[in-house]
Amino acid sequence: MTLTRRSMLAASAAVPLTGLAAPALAQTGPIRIGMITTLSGPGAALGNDIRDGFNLVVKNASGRLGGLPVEVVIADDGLRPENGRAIAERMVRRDRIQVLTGIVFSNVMLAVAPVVLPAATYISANAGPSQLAGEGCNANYFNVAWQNDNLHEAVGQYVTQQNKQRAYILAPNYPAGRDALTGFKRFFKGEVIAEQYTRLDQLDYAAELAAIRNANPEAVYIFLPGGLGINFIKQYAAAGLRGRVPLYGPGFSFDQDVLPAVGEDALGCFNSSQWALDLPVPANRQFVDTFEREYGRLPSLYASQGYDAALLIGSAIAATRGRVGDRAAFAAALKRADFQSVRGQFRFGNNNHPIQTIYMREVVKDERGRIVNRTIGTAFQDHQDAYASQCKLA
Amino acid sequence: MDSLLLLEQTLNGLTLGVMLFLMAAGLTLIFGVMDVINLAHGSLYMLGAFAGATVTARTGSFALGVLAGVAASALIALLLELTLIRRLYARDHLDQVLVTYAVILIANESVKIVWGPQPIFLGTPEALAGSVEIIPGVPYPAYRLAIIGAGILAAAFLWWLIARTRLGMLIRAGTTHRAIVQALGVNIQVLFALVFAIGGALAGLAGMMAGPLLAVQVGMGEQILILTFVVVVVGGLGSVRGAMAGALLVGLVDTLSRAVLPTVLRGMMEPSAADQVAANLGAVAVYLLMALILAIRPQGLFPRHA
Amino acid sequence: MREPAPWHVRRGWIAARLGLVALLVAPFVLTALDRGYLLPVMTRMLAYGLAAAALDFVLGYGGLVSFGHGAFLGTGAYVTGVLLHHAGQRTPVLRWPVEIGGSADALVAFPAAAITAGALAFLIGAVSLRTRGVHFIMITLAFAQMVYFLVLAIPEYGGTDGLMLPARNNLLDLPLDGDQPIYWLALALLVGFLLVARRVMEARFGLALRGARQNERRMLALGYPVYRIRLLAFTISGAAAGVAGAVLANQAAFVSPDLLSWQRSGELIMMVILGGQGTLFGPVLGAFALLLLEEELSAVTEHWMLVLGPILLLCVLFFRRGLWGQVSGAPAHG
Amino acid sequence: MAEPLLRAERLSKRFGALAAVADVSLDLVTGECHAVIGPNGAGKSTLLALLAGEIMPDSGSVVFDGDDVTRARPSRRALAGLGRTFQITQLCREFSARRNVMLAVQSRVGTPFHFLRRADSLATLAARADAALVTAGLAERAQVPAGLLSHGEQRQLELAVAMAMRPRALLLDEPTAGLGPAETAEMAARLAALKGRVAMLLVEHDMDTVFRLADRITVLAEGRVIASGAPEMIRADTAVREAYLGEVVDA
Repeated sequence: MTLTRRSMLAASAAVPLTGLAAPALAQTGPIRIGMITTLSGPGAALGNDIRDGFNLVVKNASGRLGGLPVEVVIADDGLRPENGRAIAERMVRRDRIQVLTGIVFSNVMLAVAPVVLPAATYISANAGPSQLAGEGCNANYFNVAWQNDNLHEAVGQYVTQQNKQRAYILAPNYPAGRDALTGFKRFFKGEVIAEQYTRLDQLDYAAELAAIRNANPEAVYIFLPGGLGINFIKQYAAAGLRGRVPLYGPGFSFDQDVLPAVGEDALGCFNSSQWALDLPVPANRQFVDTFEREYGRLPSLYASQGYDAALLIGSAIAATRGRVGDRAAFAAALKRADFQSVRGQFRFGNNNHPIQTIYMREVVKDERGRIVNRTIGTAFQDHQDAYASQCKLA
Repeated sequence: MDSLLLLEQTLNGLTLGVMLFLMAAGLTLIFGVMDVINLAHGSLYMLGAFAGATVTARTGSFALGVLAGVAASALIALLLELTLIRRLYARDHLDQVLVTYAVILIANESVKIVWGPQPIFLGTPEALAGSVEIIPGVPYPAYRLAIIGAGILAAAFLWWLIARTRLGMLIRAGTTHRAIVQALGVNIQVLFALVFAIGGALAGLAGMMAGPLLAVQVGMGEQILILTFVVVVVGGLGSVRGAMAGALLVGLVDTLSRAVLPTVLRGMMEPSAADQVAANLGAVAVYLLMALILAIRPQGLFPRHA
Repeated sequence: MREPAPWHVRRGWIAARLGLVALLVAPFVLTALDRGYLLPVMTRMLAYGLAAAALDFVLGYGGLVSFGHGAFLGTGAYVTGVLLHHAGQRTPVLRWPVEIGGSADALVAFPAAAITAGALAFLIGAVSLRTRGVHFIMITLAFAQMVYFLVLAIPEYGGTDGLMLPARNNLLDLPLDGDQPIYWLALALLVGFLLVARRVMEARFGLALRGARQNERRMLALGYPVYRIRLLAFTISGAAAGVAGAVLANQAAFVSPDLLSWQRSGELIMMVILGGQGTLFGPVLGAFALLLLEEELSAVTEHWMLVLGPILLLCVLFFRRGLWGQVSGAPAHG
Repeated sequence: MAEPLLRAERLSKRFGALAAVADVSLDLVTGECHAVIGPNGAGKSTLLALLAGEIMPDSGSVVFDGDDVTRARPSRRALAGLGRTFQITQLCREFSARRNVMLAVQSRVGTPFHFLRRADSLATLAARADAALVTAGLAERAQVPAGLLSHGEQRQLELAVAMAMRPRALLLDEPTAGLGPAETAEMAARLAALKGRVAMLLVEHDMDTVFRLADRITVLAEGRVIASGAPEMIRADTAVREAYLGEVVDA
């Protein structure tokens, strides 16, 4: 019951009451979109960026998505599945919200899915647990970011290409953490000398670092989102391991939510992402510019995902003229993915998960002295997740 | 597990032990002298860390941050004593639990309002950023060594304070013969307020030192508070020596069991399951230790004389 | 010859009956008003009311400040959840020393929840009750924390992610689906516990328990086995809290380790104190008030804890009788 | 002399450096009143606590009714028939006077593990409780919470509670503590009325009461027995006069 919640009415407040509303508007007032996300604790920065990315789209369109006024109702799950579930119940049952998004962490996602999916449509802007990509896929569940394994698969392949034989891999013990190391191992051909799982709220890695030094691997792979990564990378350097054993990770461990806090300790680390700050796509340039102008910081991949989620929802609202309650039609519209993703090419596979390009990036210092990622190549082209074949959706 | 790794894990256990000692020393003094159970001790730890982190961010000096953290926690502790805790001396322990629990709720929410829900990641101070080779080939983070050093200094200071000063004499007398202290005509209210402030200062120091290792965030106080309770119970309520012994014991058992258990369990199950079992059984080990000690010595390792 | 009931007792009974009537008509009224979504909230209130009354059994009447009742609540929920989980998976709960299968039957799950939580309370109580005062508070807290980590250590039951249940229990072959059946079950369990607990407190066992709170030395000198009386009360209380957990597991079709957390234990104490300790009805009222406060305040401000904290503080410092005391005019510890 | 009902053999108890009770032996035979006197801090209350089982001796033994109860818990000794009053009144302050007596009446009848039957529903037990209240002169105050009774009434209730459990031996820790002269006389009369019905080990400061009631007197000083015998003998004992009675005489 240490629940915190934030009702964000800012978006709706900006709606001018002009007569431009679509004539076929099924409901009175703005379309409400529920955003359950993580805004407190070590994962707070992730939810923060998803929210800001999403809101940026709404704000740029003066409180509208797909031409219709929307209200984004935001709640903090505190990275606790039980909280997420209670909020989802409230949003779906009491507030009768039919479109939801925002969940960061897969354990929260899995707890929320059975509550939301029978009654509403969910568009994931981050969490992509394997359970919802394979047999458990759902016509009303879309993931606009990735399936959990994807970015890890890319690094697994990259580390193999770098001819590293012995890898020490580490992730938090929750669904996405297990997916992460599964994904890495799927494409890593060398020997995994240790597969370490830590608590999702763990911030002190002294014991693991001692074990890493003792194991003396050729590569260390970490999936530690948000604050977890900040602490790990700093402690990795403090323990004298930086420069001795190269550190790899998915974009989650090395993006703009982490890099400013970590600083130079992250320089030279390689990581994967479906998006990058420097992607030469017009939509991306506009996104990065407006985001930086609006919030005074560089966007992270989470922000890009929140931004794309809003664009995707907007495209479906426009296509269905706001009839989000017609779930079949709304889902069909979502599946067309008729929007300009900041990643460039983007489409959904049969399981409503992306088929997309995954890039490799390196942490560098840019010309203004900021620690950022530079795209150095492509790991996968048109990559689809490993579970799609188990999904019965067409 | 080879001996070098064991040494390193032992040092890690000592770091945790030092933090726990700083917390437990204050808590046990407050209990010993005033017979008050203070759940909000974790909040003082958190507030010290936030105040210190803010000053560090403003001035760029970690040392100033530590000073600010200690001062802020001492001050808040003093305020707490003057406004609330003072009313509780004559009340039963249930009331003390509830009021200080309410203080936790208020402190957590206030911090959320002032600093936001996101954690602050405090960098290690420049001078202590690297590592020191404790044995050739085994580098160990300098900052952690500094924590252990600071803990030893704090323990020495406490020993001096309690064994060598008039205030310490009153504290010692207060934990065993409360009536005598009152009969001596000592201003008991001033003594209580001072003890509370000292406890707060120690908690603030612990919070600020933990900042760079963990994260300065809402709820950080409660995580350490419960372990601190175990330390205090194991050591014996009211005994600073007991707090020292209990803190080191709990710190070592916690860290070492977490370090050893995964390797033991890995042979039996898949890695994610083994790590889940190990991490949590490691935590259970501490409570088992407590149960064991209480079964043998119900009053803890260093009981007060009745 | 019975001691005549004082006015506040009669006033209390009137209030309790009115409350019962309100709870009996609530599902119909809420459905008629199209507020059916509130029913699950009310079911949770009833379950927490049961848990708080169970805590009051030892806290208010026995003077035993248990800071670990969340462990019993959570254990009841997990027992129910685990049985359902294995029933869904068609795998045994235990293979050794005896094979125990899963079960979706409420007549298995609820007693199992009560017995397991009661047994746990017996074990924790057996050690904790050898201590007094602050020791007791801290040790019950620590043991509850141990249970928390023990449950987290079992990979099959989801760890920190919690345990998703495939369905609710069946009662006499009827599934407890929908909002109403589980509401009625929760209400029946709560009323049943309150009626029995009221009687127990006037019976020899209850008087001995209450006497030991007021003066342990005198009770010992009279030959009362205070330790055994307290241990049994603690066990009963744990079992009842376990039943409350079983209701919660059914209501949410999800079991979270949060139920076992120390915050939950703290909230249960808060409910008892807000409602009025040593009154049984008070803690139920306290549970309703606290959950209502959460529901309403959290809709207004995300910082509702900043309201709750001072309320609790003022209650403890100045408002000792609790809500029930206001309703019935009775002092706490009647 | 018959086999004593209660016998303490060479009891010793130290608190840190202080020998509170040192090598004390004494006994109590059925029906007698045995007074224990001595200056403050002589170890009288500690001795009673040892006999009642509230604290455990470092050495020595306690035998009650032929059974070695040295390690037995207080509740077991009480159930065997060893009652006790306290120097500071020990009552259930929120319960009425009647309920306090009821608890005592019930303690040795059956077990407290009855859950559904009302405690005051057994007529025979209730009658016994009411009779005890009448004896104690508290019939009018039966429904008043014990904590609200006057100090004198509480002392009477304390005795009534101890007697209501029908003990065979009664440990009385300063029954007249804090009472005025009239109340003290009343208490002494009530104790005198009990003489013969229950064996009493009486710790008392009021010498009039002691010499009025005691069949035997044992004198403690600094934890040790310095004299023991018939009242006349104690009165005549020079060591006692110097150590203790002398002060009283001079005062």
